Amino acid sequence: MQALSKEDMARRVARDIPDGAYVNLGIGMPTQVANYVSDDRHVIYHSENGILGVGPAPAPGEENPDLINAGKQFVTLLPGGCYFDNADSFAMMRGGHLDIAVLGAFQVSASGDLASWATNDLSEPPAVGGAMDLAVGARRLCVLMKHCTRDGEPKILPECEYPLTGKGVVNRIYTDLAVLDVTDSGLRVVELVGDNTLEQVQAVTGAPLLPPES
Amino acid sequence: MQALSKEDMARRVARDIPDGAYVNLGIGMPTQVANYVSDDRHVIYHSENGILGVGPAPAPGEENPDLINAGKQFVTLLPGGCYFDNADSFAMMRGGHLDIAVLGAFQVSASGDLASWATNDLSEPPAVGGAMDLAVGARRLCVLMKHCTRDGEPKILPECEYPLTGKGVVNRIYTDLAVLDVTDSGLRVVELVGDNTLEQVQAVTGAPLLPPES
Amino acid sequence: MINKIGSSMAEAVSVVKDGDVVMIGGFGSSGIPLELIEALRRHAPKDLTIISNNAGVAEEGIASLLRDGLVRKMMCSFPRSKGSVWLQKRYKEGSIEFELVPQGTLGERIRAAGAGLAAFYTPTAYGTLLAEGKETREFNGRGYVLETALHADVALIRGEKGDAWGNLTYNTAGRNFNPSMATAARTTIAEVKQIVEVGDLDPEAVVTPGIFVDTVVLQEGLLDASA
Amino acid sequence: MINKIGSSMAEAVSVVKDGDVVMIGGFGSSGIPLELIEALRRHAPKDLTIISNNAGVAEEGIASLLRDGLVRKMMCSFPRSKGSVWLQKRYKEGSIEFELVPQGTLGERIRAAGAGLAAFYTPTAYGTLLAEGKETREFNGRGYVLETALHADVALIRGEKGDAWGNLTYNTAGRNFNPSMATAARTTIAEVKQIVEVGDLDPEAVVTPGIFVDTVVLQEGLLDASA
Repeated sequence: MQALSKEDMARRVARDIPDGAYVNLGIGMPTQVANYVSDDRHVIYHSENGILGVGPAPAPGEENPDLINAGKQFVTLLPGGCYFDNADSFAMMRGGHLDIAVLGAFQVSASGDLASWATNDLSEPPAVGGAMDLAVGARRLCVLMKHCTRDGEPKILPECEYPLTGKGVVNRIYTDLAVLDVTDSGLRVVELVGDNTLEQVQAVTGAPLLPPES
Repeated sequence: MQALSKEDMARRVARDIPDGAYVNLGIGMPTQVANYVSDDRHVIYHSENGILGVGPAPAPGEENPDLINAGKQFVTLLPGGCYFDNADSFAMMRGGHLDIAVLGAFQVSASGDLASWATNDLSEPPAVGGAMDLAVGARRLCVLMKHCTRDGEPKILPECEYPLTGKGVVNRIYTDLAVLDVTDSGLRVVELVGDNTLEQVQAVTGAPLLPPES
Repeated sequence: MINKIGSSMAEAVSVVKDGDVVMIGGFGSSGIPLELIEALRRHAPKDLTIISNNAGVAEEGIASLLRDGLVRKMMCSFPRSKGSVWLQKRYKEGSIEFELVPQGTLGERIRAAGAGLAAFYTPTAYGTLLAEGKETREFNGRGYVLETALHADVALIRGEKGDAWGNLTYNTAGRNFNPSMATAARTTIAEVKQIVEVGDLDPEAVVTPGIFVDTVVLQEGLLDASA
Repeated sequence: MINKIGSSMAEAVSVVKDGDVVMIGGFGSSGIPLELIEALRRHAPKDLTIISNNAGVAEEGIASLLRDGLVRKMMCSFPRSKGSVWLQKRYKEGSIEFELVPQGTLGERIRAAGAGLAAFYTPTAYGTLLAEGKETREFNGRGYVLETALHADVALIRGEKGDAWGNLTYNTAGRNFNPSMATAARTTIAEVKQIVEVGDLDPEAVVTPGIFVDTVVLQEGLLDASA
């Protein structure tokens, strides 16, 4: 089977970000999506710690210690951007003002349940951050993740085995093998990477897949 | 019986405003209290429409149409003052951040119930504004009003006859005849105006008065 | 290019449909989007629900909408001001529904809608007529009233400066309900005194981030023209 | 003269008593009142409940309070960062109570306390482990969780500029939890980089009005001195 590189996965998500969208990119791979959104799309990035209009990384030596993104990386502000406090930032997230959020995930269920913050390992203190607020609040929630775990186990399942981030919140899943939509009738294939067949992708997917709409 | 003028009533309240207090003065007679707070008291006035540090009226011709107080009079801002929106302003009021509010009233009950926004006349649309928020939120709620109605009826009653602004919210009542505290045992006289006797003031008060604490 | 600058007041308010819930900013005479209201009056949608702190004075602002019979329901905290007549008239003749909401509760219900909260418990109005029929509950021995989020189809607000991203500042106490209303409507239209270049507003001093604003319209002297 | 300028970090934090609930501003490495935390560590009250978004990294900030055994309970949304060890250690040895709160719920609970609200219904965490044991309710067919206000005895926050009235501005994303925490504590102490004259701050750009602040302390290089 053909599998996209991490870069190509981010590139694929970037293609679907429309001009003028307000977008929140989760920590890790989702953050990379911004690198592939073409310059003619005037996308405004939100960072949960209180920024709209997040710009690229600063030049070395020009970092402002207080100006970081949710992943604690130094960033800059675009002209037209602004700052606000936590209450206002999460009002934006929870209140349905962001057009798109892209999050990583451990598991996604057939009905769009998202598990992204905790495994069943209770030896470490759990961390959730703003993921649950994004999950319920973004108008459109996209997951960007590898189709399977490192051990080859499916991450797309009938029901999540890990604690949920949100119930029935995911709209679309981008993986290295395919793009899937969560629909009322189940997971529908939007596209398959390269020459991958539905049967091949189904074989590494825990939940039934519907063929692309013709 | 001796009765204070409106000016002297406002002057009496002003005497009790401590240095450095955050104070909200209600529309009407309470607004006049600020005129009598001596300059060595650095009182910060709050206006519900979104001002801290309300200053005196502007010079003629220097009015800013947007810079008004809750009574819709033109005001100025003192150095150190600032502006904020309705949500933040009422967070200050309801959240217990104001030291003192002074409100007018139609009636006050023996247990500190306040009736200040509506009579039992339902022919006019009622108006409440921010009075209910101040009533529950100010750390100390003082009422400034005439002791009796124009017809000589008592305004201090066992129970209010008019709709309440808040239940058990009043701490002190300043009238033209006396100053009264609402206590767990009832209304206690703090002071009587001039040579007024407890019996005289009691005769025009609907609820029993306790003598001053010695 | 993100460009939220609207071409005219008339076009901006043309999104308002019959039966819409419309929030209108302002407190007393301060921070009212008077030109947007005038454009709305001329657009003349019917059966509106208007949510605003006051109800206009004389023939101005919301009073003109009440006079023209565009309003089915009015929600506010303080409908009477010196010189206001139309709310009283419509109220007395029973031709409009009127709901009185304490000012802080009105503002907090609007904020809750914008912040994605369904409801909250406030101490305001507990034990009073304005809490009658509402759910109440004690927390730590004190009484609270359950109040729900208040959403709108359209919010008409007034800023001082605005840019093409929709960022807004206000003039002094002209903020009042404008910033929270901007967050609570499906469509938010801001009337501004001045349009500035994107990047000209101090990012530390933007009061309403552009994400909450759909259209920014420069004042065009609509009221002078109608006089 | 209203003068909220404190004479030293040490004196400012001396109000914190054993068993107090202390809110501490900051997100990641941004907007943390590091000098106030260091002064608190030296003051060394016991059995503190600390409410903050994170739990410090290495030996810095809140991590130093955890290391020194001053913390009985920690509430935060994201305790683990690259290089954080002490929260994990105290958690694994079972020597502290730990409560995980989704970030938006944490912030909104703090705001509710400052705004005098008892509780609110949020959709966040509905149907998840973090809502277990909590009251839930449907509004318009959607599930919500009841969350209560979160008050503190003392809030330690960090501003950029402050004045003697307690007015504060912040540096870019250094705002984060600082403005809401300022409203939710009986005593709020702000560490600032610069103290300016009353009247120097633009009244349109004050982020935390002085009413919410009790003491403003200029950074004094406490961490350099301890190095």
